[in-house]
Amino acid sequence: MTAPSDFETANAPTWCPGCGNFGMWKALKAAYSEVDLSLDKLAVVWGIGCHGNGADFTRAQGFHALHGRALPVATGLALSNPELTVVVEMGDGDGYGIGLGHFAHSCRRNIDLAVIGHDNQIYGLTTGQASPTTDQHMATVSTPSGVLERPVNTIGLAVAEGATFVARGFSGDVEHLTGLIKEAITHRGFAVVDVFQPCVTWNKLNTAAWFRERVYELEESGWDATDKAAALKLSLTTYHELTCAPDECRLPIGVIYREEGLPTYADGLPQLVGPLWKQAREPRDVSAIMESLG
Amino acid sequence: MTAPSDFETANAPTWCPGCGNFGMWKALKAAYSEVDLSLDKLAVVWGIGCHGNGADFTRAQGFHALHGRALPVATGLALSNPELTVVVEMGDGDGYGIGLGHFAHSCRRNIDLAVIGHDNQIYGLTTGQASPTTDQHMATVSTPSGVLERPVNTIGLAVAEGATFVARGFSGDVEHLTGLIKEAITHRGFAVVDVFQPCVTWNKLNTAAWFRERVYELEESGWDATDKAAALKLSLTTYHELTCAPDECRLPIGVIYREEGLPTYADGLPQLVGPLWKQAREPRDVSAIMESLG
Amino acid sequence: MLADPRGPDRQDLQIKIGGEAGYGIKAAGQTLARCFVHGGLHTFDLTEYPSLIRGGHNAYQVRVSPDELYSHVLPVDVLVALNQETVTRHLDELVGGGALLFDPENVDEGSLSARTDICAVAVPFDEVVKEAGGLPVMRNVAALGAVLGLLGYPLSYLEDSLRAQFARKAPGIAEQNVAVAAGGYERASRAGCTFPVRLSPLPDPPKRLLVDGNEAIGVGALAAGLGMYCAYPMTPASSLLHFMAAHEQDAGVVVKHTEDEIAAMNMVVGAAFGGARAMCATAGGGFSLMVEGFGLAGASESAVVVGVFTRPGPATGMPTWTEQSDLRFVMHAAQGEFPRVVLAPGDRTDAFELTWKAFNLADQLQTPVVILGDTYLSDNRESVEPFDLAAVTVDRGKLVTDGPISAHPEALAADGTYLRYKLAPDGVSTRALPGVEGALQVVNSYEHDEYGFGAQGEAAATRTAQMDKRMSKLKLAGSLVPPPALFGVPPSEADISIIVFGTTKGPVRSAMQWLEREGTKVAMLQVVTVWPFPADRVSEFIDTSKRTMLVEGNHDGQLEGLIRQECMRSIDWPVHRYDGRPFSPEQIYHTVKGVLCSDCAK
Amino acid sequence: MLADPRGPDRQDLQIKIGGEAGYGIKAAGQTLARCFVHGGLHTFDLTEYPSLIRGGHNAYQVRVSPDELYSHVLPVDVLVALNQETVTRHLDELVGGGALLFDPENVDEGSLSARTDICAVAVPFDEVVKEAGGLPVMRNVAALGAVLGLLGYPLSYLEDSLRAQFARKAPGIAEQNVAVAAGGYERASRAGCTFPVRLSPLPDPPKRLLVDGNEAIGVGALAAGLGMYCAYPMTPASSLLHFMAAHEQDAGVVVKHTEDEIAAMNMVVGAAFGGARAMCATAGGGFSLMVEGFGLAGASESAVVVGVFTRPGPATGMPTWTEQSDLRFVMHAAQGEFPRVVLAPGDRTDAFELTWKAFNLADQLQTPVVILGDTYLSDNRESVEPFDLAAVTVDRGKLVTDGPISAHPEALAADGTYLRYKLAPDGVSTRALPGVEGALQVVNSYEHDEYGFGAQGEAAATRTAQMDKRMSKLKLAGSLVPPPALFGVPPSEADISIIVFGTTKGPVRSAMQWLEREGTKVAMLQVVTVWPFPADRVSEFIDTSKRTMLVEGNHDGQLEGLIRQECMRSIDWPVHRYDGRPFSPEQIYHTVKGVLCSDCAK
Ligand SMILES: Cc1ncc(C[n+]2csc(CCOP(=O)(O)OP(=O)(O)O)c2C)c(N)n1
Ligand SMILES: Cc1ncc(C[n+]2csc(CCOP(=O)(O)OP(=O)(O)O)c2C)c(N)n1
Ligand code: SF4
Ligand code: SF4
Ligand SMILES: [Mg+2]
Ligand SMILES: [Mg+2]
Repeated sequence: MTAPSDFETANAPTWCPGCGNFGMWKALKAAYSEVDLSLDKLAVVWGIGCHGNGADFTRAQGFHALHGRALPVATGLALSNPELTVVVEMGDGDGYGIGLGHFAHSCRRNIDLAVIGHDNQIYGLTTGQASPTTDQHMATVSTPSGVLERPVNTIGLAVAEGATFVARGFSGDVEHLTGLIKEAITHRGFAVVDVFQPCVTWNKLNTAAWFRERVYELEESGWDATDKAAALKLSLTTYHELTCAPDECRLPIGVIYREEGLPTYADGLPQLVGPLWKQAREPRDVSAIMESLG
Repeated sequence: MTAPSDFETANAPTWCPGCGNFGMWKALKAAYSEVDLSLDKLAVVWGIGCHGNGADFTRAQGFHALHGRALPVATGLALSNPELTVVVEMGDGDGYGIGLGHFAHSCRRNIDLAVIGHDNQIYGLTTGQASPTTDQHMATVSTPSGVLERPVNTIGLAVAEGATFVARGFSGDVEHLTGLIKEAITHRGFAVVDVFQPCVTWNKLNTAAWFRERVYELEESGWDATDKAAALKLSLTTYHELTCAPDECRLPIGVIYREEGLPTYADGLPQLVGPLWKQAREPRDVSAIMESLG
Repeated sequence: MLADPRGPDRQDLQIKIGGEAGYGIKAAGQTLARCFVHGGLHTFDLTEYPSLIRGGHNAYQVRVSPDELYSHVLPVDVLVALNQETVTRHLDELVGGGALLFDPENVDEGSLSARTDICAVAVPFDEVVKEAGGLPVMRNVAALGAVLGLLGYPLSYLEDSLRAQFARKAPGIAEQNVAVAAGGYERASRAGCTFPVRLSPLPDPPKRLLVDGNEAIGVGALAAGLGMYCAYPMTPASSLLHFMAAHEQDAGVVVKHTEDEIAAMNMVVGAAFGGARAMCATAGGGFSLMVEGFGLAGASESAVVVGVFTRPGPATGMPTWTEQSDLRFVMHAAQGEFPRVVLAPGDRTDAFELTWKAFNLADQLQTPVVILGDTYLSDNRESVEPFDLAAVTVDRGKLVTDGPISAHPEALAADGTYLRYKLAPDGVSTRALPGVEGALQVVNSYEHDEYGFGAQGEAAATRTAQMDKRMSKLKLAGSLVPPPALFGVPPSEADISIIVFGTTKGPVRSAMQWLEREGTKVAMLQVVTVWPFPADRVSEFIDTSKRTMLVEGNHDGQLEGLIRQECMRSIDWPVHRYDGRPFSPEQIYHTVKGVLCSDCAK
Repeated sequence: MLADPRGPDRQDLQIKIGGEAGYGIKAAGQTLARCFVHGGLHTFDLTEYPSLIRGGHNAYQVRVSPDELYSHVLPVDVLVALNQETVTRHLDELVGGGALLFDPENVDEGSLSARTDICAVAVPFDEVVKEAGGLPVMRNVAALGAVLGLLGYPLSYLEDSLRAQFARKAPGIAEQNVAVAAGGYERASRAGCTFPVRLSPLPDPPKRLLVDGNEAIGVGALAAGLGMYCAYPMTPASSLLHFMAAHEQDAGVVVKHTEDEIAAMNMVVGAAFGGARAMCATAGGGFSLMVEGFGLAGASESAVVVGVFTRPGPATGMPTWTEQSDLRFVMHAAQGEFPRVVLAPGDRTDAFELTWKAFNLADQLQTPVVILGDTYLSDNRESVEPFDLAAVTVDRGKLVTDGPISAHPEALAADGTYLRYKLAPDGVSTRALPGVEGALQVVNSYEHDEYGFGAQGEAAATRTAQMDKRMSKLKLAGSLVPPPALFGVPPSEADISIIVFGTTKGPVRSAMQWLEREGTKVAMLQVVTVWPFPADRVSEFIDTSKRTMLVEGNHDGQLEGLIRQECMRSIDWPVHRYDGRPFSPEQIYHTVKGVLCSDCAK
C-alpha cells in the first residue's frame, strides 16, 4: 500500500505560494495512493509549463517532455508497455494551445491514458501571456487590448472528438478532485480531467475565490453523464466570460461525460501481447517476409 | 461581371475522372462569379493534397502553401490586406489531420475567411492512407486491420470552438454547394463548408452513389441554424460509420450553424486601417517609442 | 548524341513502359522485372512519375542483364508506348536498332516516321485483350506479353508471375491474364526484331530478391526486433509505412499512422522510453516537423531510429523526384548540440544492413540514429542476393529491462538511488526501463542532473558534465559505426578517385565498369557513416589520390563542405546535380572522360 | 583567485542584488541602472534567473562607469542580499574592500564572518519600510535607497525614477516609495564604507537609452515599417512579443500571439505575401517548429524576418541561460537548399541597425533573413547612444504595391502575363502584391515555373532554372549585407587576433580594454553577417594575423567549422563555453594572457 508521500521526491515544490498546482498535487498523490499504484509501474508524462515542474517533485517513472507534446510521448509509452499506468499532466497553453491537435486526435483514439489538464487560463511559466482558455477580452502582456478569440471549449471538444471520460475539477476542492483523478486512472480508455487551477501570480481574474463562488458539483444535481448531446450542450456553460456574475455563471465540476465498455486503442492491437522490449531480445525471424520480396 | 471560366487557367484539371473535386471546382467557380469577385482581389490559399492541385487550375491570387498550413498563411494574408477576399481550400488530412490545431484555433478567431474542406475521407495524393475522417474500422494501406480511431467530428468541433458559419456540402450537388460557398464567402467571419468529395480511386466505400442515398438538405427540413446546442447534437449525425445503412444513416447537408453580427477578428484591430504595405512606404517615426526606453 | 558507353558487346538491355498515371504502369514494370529475376537475371528499375494520381505521365524502366547491375542507364532498348505521350516524350531515348512496341489505336504512326533506325512493332493491345476474353484493365498484361515475345524470353515466367499474383484472390482472373499475355507474346514474337543482346533465363537460377530501398529498410528494421513504427505518409517514405502496416500482425509490430510527423517523432521517443525498438521515417519536409522531437531524443538520450528520405526541396518541392540535399540539415537539425549518427545507404543491401545496425547503434549510444536515403533508393527495385539474416545481431547496450535495479550497482548512486544519467567515461549510462523495480527516474527535455531532475541541471558544473557526457558518445560512436567502403583500385593506383555518399554509389559503380573496361583505373570511396565523419579515412583517400572527384546530388556541395570542414582538403572536380533526376552512369562516365582527356587542362 | 583585471585605477563598479524569484529583483536592478544612466553614467546589466516563477533564486547585476561599457564583469563591488541564499551563493563574488548590504532579519550574520575584508552594512529593510509608512512590497526600494546612500550617489535620481514610474497610476504610492527610499538611503549613508570608485552624476548628462536586445530589435523593426508581428512566447524572445503588443496601437502594427510557432511562421509568410513587412521571433526550440515554414519562405521567395534567440539546448535545455549553439542549425534548417541571410548582432546598437537592415535585405532578396541573437543580448540592458533613426531607410526592392501590372513590362511574359518567378540575372523577380491589377499568380511551395505553376516545375530545365535563380541571390546578398567589423588594431599589428560572432563581441571588447592598457595589441573581427559568409575578409584577417583565437559560446565550434569549410583555414586557439553562462571578459583576458605568456609553447 503506497502513501501519498511515497510519490514525493526530496525536491520541495517551487510553485508560487497559493498556486492551484498545490491542490492538484495533493489530489494527484492522494489518487495514486488510493488507487494503490506501484511506483515502478506509474509513468507520468509532463509537458512544459509551471505544471511540468511537477516532474522534479514526483517520484515515479517520469518523462518531462516538450511543450505541447506530452500526449504523443505518453501514447508511445503506453503502447510500448501495456503493463504501465500512464498519466499525462499538461497545461492549458501546452495541451489546448500548441498541443491541441494531439489532444483532439488523442480523444478519437481511446488510448488508455489519464490526462490531467492544469487549466489556469494563462501561460504561467512564460510570465502571463494569454492562453487558449483565457477569457475573451482579458488583457495580458501578449494581448494588451484584450484577447480577441473565444476560449477553447475544452470539454466540448473532448466530448465531440470521442473521449470516453470527460470531467472538470477544481484545485480548490481537493477531495472532489481526488475522486475525479481516481476515476480517470481506473477508467479504461481516454480520460480527461480539466482542472480549474488558479494562477495567483498572473491571472488576477480567475482566482480561487472567484471559482468558489461559481462552481457546483454535478454529482449533486443528478447529472446523467451518459448523454452525449446533453454533455455537448452543457459544455457551452463549462467555459465562461470575463464579465460572468456569480449567480448567472454556474460552472459545473464533476464527470460530464462517460462512456464505458468500449474497446481501447490497445484492444485493437492483437500483436500487443506484452511489453515491446520482449520483441527485441534477439533478431526476429524475417525469412518468410524477406522471401516474399521478389 | 466575371464568368466562371474567368477563374480558370490554361491548365486542365488532372484529377481522376469522376473525382468529387470536379464538382467542387464547378461550384467554386460558379460561386466566385455569382458573388462577382474581382480576380485581382480574390486570394485562394491551398494546402497540399489532390485538392491543392487546384492551385494550378485556378486563376486568382493563389498561394499553394504547405500541407496542413493553409489556415495560418490565409490568416496572415487576410490581416495584411483587409481588401482581399480570402478563400481557403484544404483537404481532410491536411485541414483536419496535420492541421487540426490551426483549424480549431481559427474557429475561435472569427477571422473573415471562407474555408472549404475537400473531405474525401482519405489521403488522395499520397495514395490512399486513412485520413482523420475515414470511417472507423475501414482498412487502408496504412491501417490494414482497420482504423482504430473514431473519425474527427469536423462539424461538432467547428461549432464547439466558435466558428460562426458551419455548413456541410456534397460535391455531387453542385447547385446546392454553390449556394453554400456563396454564403460562406459573403458571411462576415469564419465560415466553414465541409464537403463530401468522393475519391473514386482510393475510397471505394464513400462513393457518390453512397452519399446520394444518404444526404438530405437541411433547408428542406426547416432546420434552425441559430441553435448552437442543437447544432452540436446534430453534429453527432454528420459523420457516419462504415456499416451505416441508407435508411438509418441520414447525412444532413446545408447550413448547420450560423451566428451573424459578431465582430470579426479584424474588427478588433483598430490599427488595421488598410493594407499593411502602406505602413512600410517610408521609415516609421519611432522617436517617441525610443525615447521611452531609458 | 554521345556514344553509348555500354559498347557493342553489352550484355544489358533496358525496357521502358510509358502511359498515363493511374493505369498500373509501375505494377506492370515490376511484373516484368520479376520475370527476369526469376530467370536468374539481374535487374535495376527506375520509376518516374509526377505528383498526381492520374492525368500525368508515368514511366517505368527495367534494366536487365546476366551481370550484376548497380543503376539504371539513359538509353532505352525497348520502348513500350501505351499512349501517344510516351512516344512524344521518350522516342528520342530509344537506341538505334531498338524496338518500339506501340498500340496503333493510341499512337499516331506518323509521329514515328523520324525513327527509321528502329524496329517499330504495332500491337493493338485492346484487341489482344478482347480476343483473349480479358478485361480492359488487362491491357498492360498484353504489353508485357509482347515485350517477352519481342525478346524471345520464355512466356512461362510471366504466366507464373500472373498466376502467383492472382491465384489466391481470383484464379479465373489469373487465367484470363495468362491468355492475354499469350496473345501479346504471340503478336510480338512474329515481329522479328533483332537485338544485340539476347536474354535467356539461366538453367538453374539462384534465388534473388527484388526489393526497393524501403522494403530493404523494412526487413532490416523487423529483423532488428522493431517494436513500434510511427509515421505520417510522405513520398518517398510512405511505402515503408505500408510495408510495416502490412506486416504488423505477422511480425508483431505496433504501427501507428499518426496525426502528423511531430506526433510520430514524439511517440517514437515515448515508445523508446518504454523499451521498444522504435522508428519513424519521412521525407525532408516531414523531418522539418520532427526537428524539435529529434532534439528531445538527443536531450533525453533516447534510442530512436529516424529515416529521412530526401526528395528535392525546398518546401513541397518535387515530391516524386530525387535529391541528396538534406545532409547538412539532418546533421544540424534542432537547437543546441547533441550527438547523432547519420548513416547513408548506397543501395538496397546497404539499406538492410545499415538499418539493423542503426538499432544497435541507437541502443549502444542512447541517441538518435538517422538513416539518410532518397527517392532513388526508396522507390526503385533492384535484384539482390538474399539479405544475410544470419549476420543480424541485437545489441541493446546498457539496458536493464526487468528485475530489480539493485542488481545493477553500476547504475546507482552511493545511496542506492538509480541514476538515469549517471556520468560514465564513454558517455553512456545504464538505462532502466519503466517497470524495473526501484528504478525511478525523470527522463528530461530540460538539462538535468544524474537523476534527471531539471532544476538541478541549471548549475554550471552539472550542465557541463552532462554536455560532456553526451558529446563524448561521439567518440564511442566513431569506434562502432560502419567505416567508409572502398571500391575499385586503391586511390594510389587510380587515374581518378571519386567520393560519394548515398545512392550516387550505384551510378558511379556502373560508370566504373565501363571505365575499367577501357583501362581507366578508378577508386571510389563511399562515405557510409556521414556523421561522425571519418575524417582520417577520407583525408588519407584524398592524400593518396592523383585527382579527386566528388559526385553529389545537390546544389551546395554539402559533402564537399563537410570534407573541407573536417579534413581541410578540397576536391578537384566536384560534380552536382539538382534537377530531381538521379545521376546517370553516363553523366559520370563522360565527366570522368572529360577530366582525363589529354587536352583538358585542370 | 586571479587578479581583477580592472586594476586599482578602475572607474567601474558592479552592484548585484539577489533575492527570491518573484520578488521584483529584476525591476529593482533596472531602476538602479536608470538612476545611473540619468546621471550620465554608462551601465551594463546582467540578469540571472531560473526557469521558475517563484521559489528559485534571482540575481541582477548593474555594472556602472563613467566610461563606455561593453559587458558585465565577474567581481561584485556591492552585494545587496535580500535573503540568505544571496549570501550563500554570491558572497564569494564580492571583492575585497567591497560592501555588503543585508537585512539582518533575513540573513544570518554568522554566515558573513569569513569576510572580514568587506564592509558589511546591516539595513533592516522591513523596518525601513514600516518607518516610512510604506507597503511590504517596497522592501526592494529601501534596498535601492541604501545602495545609493552607500555610494553617496544623489538620491534625487531614484526619487525621480520612482515618481516617473508611479506618478500616472498612483501618485500616493509614488510618495510612499520615495519616503522608503529616503529611509534606506539615510541608513546606509551612515555606514561609511569607502570605495575605490566614486560615482558622481555628470553635470550635463547626455540623453542615453537603457535598452535590452529585444527592445533594440523592436525599435528597429518598428522603424522599418513592420506591419505584422507573430509569435508564440518563448524565453528569451517573449519580451519582444510583449514590446510589440505594447506598441500595437501607437505604432499601428498587427501583433498576433499565435497558437504555436508553426502558425507564427506561416502567418508571417502569408502577411508577407499580402505586402506587409512581417516578422516572427522565438528561441531555438520554437524555431525547430518553424523549420518547415522557414523553408516555405525560401521556396515561395517570401520576404520575411525571423528572430532566433539562442538559449542552451538541446530540447528545453536551460530556458533562462545563454548560448551560441544555433548557428549551424539556422544555416541548414529545412529540407532542400535556398538562399538565406543570417545576421548576428553583437550588442544593442547592432541589434537596432541589423534589424531595420534585415527588412530591406528580405525585400531586396525576397528570401528569409534571420536575426541570430541569444539570451545575453535579449535579456540584458545596456546604456547606449540614441539609435540613429535618421539613418533608417526603407527599400522594398522589386515590389509593385498598386496600380496595373501592365505598367511594369519587365515583370511580364511576351504575351503580357505577369510572371511572379520570372528569371532575372540577379535572381530577383518583380513581386506584385495580390490586388495589383492584372497580376495573377501562384506563390508556390512546390517547385514551379515562372508563373508559379507547380506541375510545370517538374521539368528538369525549369527546376534547374528556378534553383539557379534562387541560389544566385546569394551573390547579390554578398554585395548588400553588412561586412565584418574590425575592432582594435589591424591584425598585422596585433599580438593576438580574435574572431567572434554575436554577443561574444562585448566581453571581448571589455577584455581588450584591459589588454590594451597593458600594452597587448589585439585585433578583433566580428563576423556580423554569418551567411553568406565573408570568406575573403575572414581569410585575409587570419592570413595577416600573428596568432588567431576564436571565442564562441558552444561546444562544437560552429563558427570555427564554418571558417574551416569556407576559408580552409584553422584557428590557433579556439575557446568554448557551454555552461549557459556568457563569456566573462575576465575569462577572455586571462586566456589571452595565457596564450601570450612567454613560457606557453603553442
Ligand atoms: C516549442 C516551444 N515554444 C514555447 C515554449 C515556451 N513555453 C514554456 S511553458 C509555455 C507556456 C506555459 O503555459 P501553460 O502550458 O498554460 O502552462 P503553465 O505554465 O500555465 O502551467 C511556453 C510558451 C517552449 N518551451 N517550447
Ligand atoms: C509535412 C508533410 N507531411 C506529409 C506530406 C505528404 N502529403 C502530401 S498530401 C498528403 C495527404 C493528402 O490527403 P488530404 O489532405 O486528405 O488531401 P487529398 O489528397 O485527399 O485531397 C500528405 C500526407 C507533406 N506534403 N507534408
Ligand atoms: S506562475 Fe501561476 S501557475 Fe505558475 S507557479 Fe506561480 S501561481 Fe502557479
Ligand atoms: S486520388 Fe481521389 S481525390 Fe485524388 S484526384 Fe483521384 S479521385 Fe480525386
Ligand atoms: Mg497555463
Ligand atoms: Mg483527403
